[in-house]
Amino acid sequence: MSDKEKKLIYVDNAATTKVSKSVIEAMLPYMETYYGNPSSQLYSLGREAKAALEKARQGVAELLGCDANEIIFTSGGTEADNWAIKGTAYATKGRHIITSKIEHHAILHTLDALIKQGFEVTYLDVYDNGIVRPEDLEKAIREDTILITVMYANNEIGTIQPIKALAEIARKHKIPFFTDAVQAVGKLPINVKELGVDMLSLSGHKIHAPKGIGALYIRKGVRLSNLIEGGGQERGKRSGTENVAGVIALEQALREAVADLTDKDKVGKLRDYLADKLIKIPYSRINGDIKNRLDENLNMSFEFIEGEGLIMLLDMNGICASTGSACSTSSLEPSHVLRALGLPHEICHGSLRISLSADNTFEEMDYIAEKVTWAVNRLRMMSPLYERKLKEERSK
Amino acid sequence: MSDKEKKLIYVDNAATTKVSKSVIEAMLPYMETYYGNPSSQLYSLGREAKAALEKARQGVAELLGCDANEIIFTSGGTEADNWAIKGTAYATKGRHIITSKIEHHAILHTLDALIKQGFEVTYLDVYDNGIVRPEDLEKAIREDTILITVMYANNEIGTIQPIKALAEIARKHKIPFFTDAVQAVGKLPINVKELGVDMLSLSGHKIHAPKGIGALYIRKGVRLSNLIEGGGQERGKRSGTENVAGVIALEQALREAVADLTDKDKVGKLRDYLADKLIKIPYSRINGDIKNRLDENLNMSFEFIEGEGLIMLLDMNGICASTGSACSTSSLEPSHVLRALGLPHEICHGSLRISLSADNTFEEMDYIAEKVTWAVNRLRMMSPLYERKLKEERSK
Amino acid sequence: MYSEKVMDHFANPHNVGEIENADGVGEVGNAKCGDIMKIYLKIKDDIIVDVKFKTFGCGAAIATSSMATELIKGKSVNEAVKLTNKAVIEALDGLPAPKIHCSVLAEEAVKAALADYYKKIGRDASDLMVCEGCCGSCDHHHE
Amino acid sequence: MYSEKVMDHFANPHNVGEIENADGVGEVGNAKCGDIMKIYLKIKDDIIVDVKFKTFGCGAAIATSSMATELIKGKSVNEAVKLTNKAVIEALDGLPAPKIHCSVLAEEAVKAALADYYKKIGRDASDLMVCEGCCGSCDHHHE
Ligand SMILES: Cc1ncc(COP(=O)(O)O)c(C=O)c1O
Ligand SMILES: Cc1ncc(COP(=O)(O)O)c(C=O)c1O
Repeated sequence: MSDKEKKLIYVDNAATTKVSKSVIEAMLPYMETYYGNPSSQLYSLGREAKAALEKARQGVAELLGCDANEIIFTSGGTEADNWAIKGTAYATKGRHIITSKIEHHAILHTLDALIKQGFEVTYLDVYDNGIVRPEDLEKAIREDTILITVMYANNEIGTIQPIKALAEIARKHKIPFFTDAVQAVGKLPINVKELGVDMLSLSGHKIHAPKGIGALYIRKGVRLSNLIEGGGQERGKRSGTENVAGVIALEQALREAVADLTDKDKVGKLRDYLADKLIKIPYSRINGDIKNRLDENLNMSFEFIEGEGLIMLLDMNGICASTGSACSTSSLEPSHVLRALGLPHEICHGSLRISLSADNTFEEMDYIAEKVTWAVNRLRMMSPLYERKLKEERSK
Repeated sequence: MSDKEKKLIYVDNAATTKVSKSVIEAMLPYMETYYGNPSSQLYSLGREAKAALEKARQGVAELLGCDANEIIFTSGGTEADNWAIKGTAYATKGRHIITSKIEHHAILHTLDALIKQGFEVTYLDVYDNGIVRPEDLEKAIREDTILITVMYANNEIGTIQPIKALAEIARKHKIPFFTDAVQAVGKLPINVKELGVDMLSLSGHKIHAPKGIGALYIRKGVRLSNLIEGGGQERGKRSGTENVAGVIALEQALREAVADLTDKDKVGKLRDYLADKLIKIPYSRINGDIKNRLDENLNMSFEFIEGEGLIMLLDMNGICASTGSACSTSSLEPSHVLRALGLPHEICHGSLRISLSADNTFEEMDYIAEKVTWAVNRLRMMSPLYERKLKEERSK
Repeated sequence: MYSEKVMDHFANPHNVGEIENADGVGEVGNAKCGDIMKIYLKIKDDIIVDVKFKTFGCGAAIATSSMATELIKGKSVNEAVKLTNKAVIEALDGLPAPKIHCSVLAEEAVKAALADYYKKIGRDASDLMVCEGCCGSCDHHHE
Repeated sequence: MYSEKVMDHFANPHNVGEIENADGVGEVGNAKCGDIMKIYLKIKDDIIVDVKFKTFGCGAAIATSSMATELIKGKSVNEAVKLTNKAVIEALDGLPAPKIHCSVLAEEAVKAALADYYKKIGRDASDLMVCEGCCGSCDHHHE
C-alpha cells in the first residue's frame, strides 16, 4: 500500500482535494490550543476563538470583494446551496425559479423538493458547448420569478457561465441572483460586487481546505429565511457552534488559491498538453466549450467504451480520475450534464473527467496519456460496438 | 500570553472541549493521505475514504447500541436538532409538538420557526429541580401531537431527564420521540434501543472531537423529510460531501468517552469537592437537582451579584467558566433554564456554571474555590443589594 | 469584546463605596433587569467634592459606574447635570451594542442623585426625572 | 465496492473475443443503457466446446460476462440453459445492488446465444426468450 500511495496520481480535484500542509498548520492551533467557543466572550479562550473567526471572515470577505458581515459560514457547498434556494423560496412570494440544465445535484435536488411543494422551475438550455445564453434567461423570466440560480463553473465539463451578464438581467428585473461557485472559487478571479450577484456559495474541500466547511455570500439587503435555527451564531443567520478550525482553514486555503491565480497558466498548460495527446486517440472528443472553461478541467468521451471500466483500469495504474458515466455512481443514468450537451447516450457513457491542481506535473500527464490510450484500446478490444464499427469500416 | 496559556484552567466543557491529541492523530491522515471523496468508489483513494467512513459509522452505532444505517452524520448538534424537528414536522400530518421548558435554543428556536408556520407547542414544566415529570407528558398529549422532544441532559444545570419513561409514554401513543443528547453522550452510558427513543442527536465538540461534526440517530422506520438535499450522500438522507476526518474524529472521541465512563467517579468527586467548598459561601445555592445530574456539572447562584462580573474576575485569574446570566450573551434576558426552575431574576443573574472534564484536577478545584470566593466577595462589596442585605441583618 | 478602558475600570473601579450622610443619593435599575446602580454625592458650594457608587450588574455596568463617577468628580452640579451616556461611552473607548444600556443607566443614576440633592435643597428637579422602567424592556435605545 | 473476484475477472477477463462461424450468437442490452453483451458459442454434440464474449459496459458487466462464459464452458446445452444470474453473482462473491442488472444481462446473453443455436438446429427456443428492454428502465429486479 505504501508503495502504491507513493505512485498515486490524483487528477480528480473537482471531486475533492488534498488538504494542504499550510492549511493543516493554520487550523491545528484552533483544535489544540485556542479551542474555546467563540460565543464564550467572557474569557480569553473564547475571545481568541472569536477574534480568529472574525479575522478569517474578514479575510474571506476581502478575497471575494465584499464586507465581512456578508459572509456566513456553512458546513459546505451543499448546505449553502440548499440555504440560498430554500431560504429565498420561503422568504418570498412567488413560485417560479430559473436555473440551468447542468447544475450540481445540490441545486437540482433542492429544486426538486421545492417542485413537490408547488414551485415551478425553468431549466435553461446550455446548447452543445455547455453555456447558458443570456437571451434565454431574459425570455424565461416571469412575473412570479423569485430566484435565478446559475452555477459559475460546471463540475463535470468546467464550462464557465456568463454570470455577470446573467446577474445584470436579474438585477434589471429585481430578481435575486444566486450562483453556485463551488467549482469557480479559487480557480477564477472573483469579485462578487463586480459580478453583481446577490448570493454565491463556495466549499472548502474543493480548494485544499478540509471537508465540512463552506460559505454563503449574502449581499446586504437580501432577504433569506434561516435553514438552521438555534443559538444565534453567525449574526442569527446560521446557528450552531462555529467550526472555527474549519473557517481558519477555509480562509488560508482561499488565500493560497487566490495567490496562485497569478501563475495559473501552469495548470492550463498541463491540461492542454494532456488534451493534445488524448485527442489523438481515434473516435475521441472533448466535451463542452474549449475556451470558456476552467483551466483545471478536461472532459473527453471515447466512443465504444464505457467510462467505469476506463476509470477502473486507470485506478489499477495508480491514477485517480472520474467519469460522468452511468455506472460511476449508484445511479444508472448517464450524467445529466453530458446529456444536456445533446450527446447521444453511448458517448455520454464513455466519458473521462480529469481535473487538475497546481500539484500535478508534466510527467504525470505523460503517464496519464499513456495509460488512458492503453485502457481505451483494451476496452475497445472487448467492445461489440467497436467490433461493429471496424466491420463497417472494412466493408467500406 | 504563553505564560497565561500554561496557567489556564478550563472548566467550561459544556460550551466546548479541547480536541484530544489522539483524536487529532486519528483524523489527520484523512486530510493528508486518505483525502479522497467517499463517493469516488472507482479508485483506491475514494474507496479508502468510504471504508473509513463506514467503519466509523459502525463504531458509533455500536457505541450507541444501534445499526450503522441508523446513524447519519451532520454538521453538529444544531443541525441534527433542526433536522429531527423540522424533518418530522414536515413529514407528518398534525400540528402539535411537546417539549420541555429547558431545552437548548437549537430546539426552542426551531420550534419558534414552526410556531410561525402554524404549529403549536406545549412546554413541559421542570419544577424546582429541573426535571420533567412523566405524568405531565401523558397529560400534554393530544390527538394531533406529532413529536415529543425532550433533552437528555441539560447544558446549564446538568439535570438528567427520565428519557426512558418519557419515550415509553410516547411509544404507547405512537408518537415519535426525539432526545437532544448533545450533553449526555459520552457522559452517561447510552443504548438507544434500551432507551426506546426514535431519534437522538449528538455533537462532536462536546466530547473532545472538533467543532462541525455531529450525528443523528434515526431508528429504522422513522419517517423524516430531508433538511439538506443534493448528491445523495448518507443514503440520500443528508447530502453534502462527507466530513470524513470529522467523522473519524467523532468516532474516536466517542470511543474514548465511553471507555472513560467506567472511571467516571473521578469527575463526580472533583465536582463534589468543589461544590462542598463553594456552598460555604454565604447566600449561595446549587441550581437543579443534586442527584439526577451530570457528574461534570455544577451550577450555583450567589446572591447580590451578577454573573458576568464573576466570570470576568475568574478570567483575570486564568479560569474559564460560564454563567447563565443576563449579560453573558448578547441577550439581556437571564437564562430561560434558571427561570424555569422558578428562581427569582436576581438569583438567576448571579449564576456560575462549572463544567468539568476528566482533564481537571483537585488542585484546580482548590484554586477555583479560592478565586470564586474572592470574586464573589469583591463583587458583593460593590453591590447595593448586598449593602441593603447587611443593613437589614444589622437592624435585626 | 470590551475595550481596554472598560476592562481597566472593571478590574479597578474608581469610587466604589458609600458616603455617610450624602447630600444626594440616587438609585436606578432593578434586580430583575440585572442592573442596579446607586450613586452617593457629597456636594459643597454646588461642587461635587466626593462621589461613590455601588453597582449590581455586569462588567460594563461596573465600568460605566466607575467612569461616570470619575467624570463628575470635582465638577459643578451644573456641569454634572449635562453628563450624557454618550460621554461615558466615549470616555470608555466604546461599549458593545448590547451594553449601551449600562451607560444610560449610569447617566440616569447620576441624574437621580442630583435630583435627590435638588430636592433636599429645594431646587426644581423636574428636568432630571428619569425613566424608572427596566432598561432591557423599555427598548428605547439611547445613542 | 467490488469483490476481489469481480476485480479479478474485470482485470483479466476470460473468454474475450469472437468466434468465426459460431453456432450461436446472442446480443442483449443497448448502448443507451450503457451495457451491451454479445456471446458467441461453439457447440459440438450439444456441448459448449468454446465460448467468447464482447461487452460494452461497466466493470461489473465485463466481470459478469467473463464469469458467465466461464460457467457454461464445457457444459452441455441443457446445463447452460439453467444458468441463472444468481449463480453468476454467487460465483463472483456478490455484486453491489446497482450492479445486479449486469448479472441479469449476462444470463440473458447466454440464453440469447442458446436461442440462436436452437433456432439454427430447428429446436423450440420459446422458453429462452429474453426481455429486450433496457435493463435500467425495465425495473423488474431479478434476484
Ligand atoms: C458545483 C458544485 N456545487 C456544489 C457542490 C457540493 O459541495 P459540498 O461537497 O461542499 O457539499 C459541489 C461538489 O460536490 C459542486 O461541484
Ligand atoms: C443541549 C445542547 N443541544 C444542542 C447544542 C448545539 O450543538 P452544536 O454546538 O454542535 O451545534 C448544544 C451545544 O451548543 C447543547 O448543549
